Amino acid sequence: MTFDDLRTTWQSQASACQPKIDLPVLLQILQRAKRDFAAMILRRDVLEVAIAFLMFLVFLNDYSDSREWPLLLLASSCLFVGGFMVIDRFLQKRKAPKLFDPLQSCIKESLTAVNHQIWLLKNVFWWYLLPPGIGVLTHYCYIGFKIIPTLESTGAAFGIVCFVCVVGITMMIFWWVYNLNQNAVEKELLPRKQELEQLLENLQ
Amino acid sequence: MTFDDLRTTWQSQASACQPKIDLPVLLQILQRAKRDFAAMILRRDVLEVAIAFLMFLVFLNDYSDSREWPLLLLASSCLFVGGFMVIDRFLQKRKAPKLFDPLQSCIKESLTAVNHQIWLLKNVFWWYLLPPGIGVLTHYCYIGFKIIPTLESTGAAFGIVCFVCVVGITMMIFWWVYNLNQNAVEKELLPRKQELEQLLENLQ
Amino acid sequence: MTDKQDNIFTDWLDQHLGLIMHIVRAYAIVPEAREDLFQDILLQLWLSIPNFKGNAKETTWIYRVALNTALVWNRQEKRRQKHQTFLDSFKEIDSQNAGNDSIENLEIINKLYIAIRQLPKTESSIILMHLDGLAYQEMAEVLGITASNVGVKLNRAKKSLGRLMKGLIDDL
Amino acid sequence: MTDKQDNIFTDWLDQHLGLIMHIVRAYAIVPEAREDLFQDILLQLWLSIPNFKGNAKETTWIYRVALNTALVWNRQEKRRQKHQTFLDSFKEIDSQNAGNDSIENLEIINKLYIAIRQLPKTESSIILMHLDGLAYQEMAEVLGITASNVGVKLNRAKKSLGRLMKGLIDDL
Repeated sequence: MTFDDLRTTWQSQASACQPKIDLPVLLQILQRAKRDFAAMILRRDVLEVAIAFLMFLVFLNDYSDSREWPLLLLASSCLFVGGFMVIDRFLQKRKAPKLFDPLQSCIKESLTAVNHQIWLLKNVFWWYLLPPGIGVLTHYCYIGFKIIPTLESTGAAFGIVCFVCVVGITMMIFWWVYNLNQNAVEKELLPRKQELEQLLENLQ
Repeated sequence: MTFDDLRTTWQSQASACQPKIDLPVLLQILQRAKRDFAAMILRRDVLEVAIAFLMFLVFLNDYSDSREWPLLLLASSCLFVGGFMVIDRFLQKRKAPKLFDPLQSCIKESLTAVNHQIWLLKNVFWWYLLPPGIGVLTHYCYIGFKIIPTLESTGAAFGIVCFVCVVGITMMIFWWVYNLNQNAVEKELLPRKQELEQLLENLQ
Repeated sequence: MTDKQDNIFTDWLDQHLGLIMHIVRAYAIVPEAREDLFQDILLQLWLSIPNFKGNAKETTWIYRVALNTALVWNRQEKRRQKHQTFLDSFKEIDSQNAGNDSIENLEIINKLYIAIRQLPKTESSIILMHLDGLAYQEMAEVLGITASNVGVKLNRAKKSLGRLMKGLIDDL
Repeated sequence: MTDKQDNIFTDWLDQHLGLIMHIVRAYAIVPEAREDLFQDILLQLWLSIPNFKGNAKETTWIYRVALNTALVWNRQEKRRQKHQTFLDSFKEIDSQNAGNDSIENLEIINKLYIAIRQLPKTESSIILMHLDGLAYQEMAEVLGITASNVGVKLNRAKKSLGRLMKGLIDDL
């Protein structure tokens, strides 16, 4: 058998080997998949940002009530995180991989997106955790230094224990978020990056 | 061939058909799995409760600064949610299914646990969303009624828009949490319940 | 727009379904993965239609979308993490033992497993214990039911098994 | 405690591994699921040892844990949701067409797919397009490389395919 015979067999098979498609059901499924996908993107893009801005407003309001400056620091750190996410997603959306591009371009676009994602998560400490972290810790210290000296001895000891607990729990939560992100890099993004690089190399 | 012949064949096969096990590696894997499992349980049980109590302390402190009574409402709703979770998990842990019990008992125990889980998630509105919801909305209204009347006309209009936005976003987040929980009931817990009921029925 | 989009899509499916099927079959092996990939390609193809201006040939366009979806597009589907393993892969166990035993017996055991898997799960567990030689009292302790109930259930399970293995076992 | 636990566990594995293997084979079909279930049962068995006081027979105890793990214990593993489908299951497609075409041809095509799946993914996509009759220029547009580069790559891919299908195709 020659390769051309093989090709003839292949093409004669092609027409026979087709599933029956229920077109109305298919179109309905596609519509729904598109809607679900859009809703998922909206939820992902809007929710986190909305929470950041909501917390900005809450802290700003608290500040306008109490005039304690650490609240202003907290509010602006929330604004920074929210703003950073909005700008980053806007810039990334413009560069999203287009599946109707030639393979080589699409692989390169995907690789750029994955590399950016890796950079973002690896540096999650600097842009996502540090700003509110500084704000929260300053706020705790401010309250601690204001309240504890006014208490009598046993009350002060209890105050210090409370302070240490609260700081500890906060650190734990931050550490957990940090680990979640680094795990995602290790287990999902880096393998994906290697896969794409392999594809690109084979194509060049 | 009689059934007894079949049984003889089966038992002669049994000794032959065993994989080689690397025991030191296996024991290491089991140790790690146990540790991972314990860490997962700890994270699940401790984190949410810790956040609830942390927020209780934060709101309580805010109240002691500003003496605005809605903050007290917020603080106590957080305390309620945290306390509810602690008590529920303590009670449930004592009734956890034991895999070394006879099948019938173990199925019944699992069914009880799943039913409780379903009850919990179906009523998530009442014990998890409503208390802080009332607190948050009261807080918003309190601030709104305090600030908006003091502003001149365009400022007041802007204030009202802000108020509506903030309330809307909050409602959206609550609605999303509610939906997540109802989805978990529909897609995971109810099928699991049916499966267990089927097993129990076949055994009785 | 949507109507036009649906029409183009229907045309493409009519004329070029073969191409898509080839790609699906080449890049996904088990039927479930094939359905997933197939649906994914169709979705991406349908979504791409508003960008299709006729400056590319239809086949080129379809091939691009389908190959990019199969090779590049990161589907949500979770990749199975490779984990450290403490035993020789299960795949090898079956063949490995072919030497120890007659091939005929292996086939009987295989058929037996296929039949067992078709029983309700509680019946299959009773059959397994019976094959392994457990007494009624022991089975009762495992299941948490009475020994006489075990007897009733075992008889029923044996009858079901006999129906499933007709011709192989005579006395059921 | 832990040392004693490990000793009991090792003993159990030595003596009763067969029981566990039967249950694994009866309740999990594909090798990956079997490994998961097997590891899960071993873990639960090991964890149960501190509760084992000798008031139950070993086999009864092991059977309980293994069956409960296989039947009752809710493993983390996600169940595939059944989704509405718009086509006849892929499983049926292959057999359904057996009538239309000679069985010999079907076998050749099957072998071809098996070979294609072993090629690097970019080579397999070139082979697919070539089999479907695309010209070099079209393939170049799909892949985003030059037509002459397509020629080089196609030749290489054909050679790899020839090696994988030795004896079936003469001219590669």
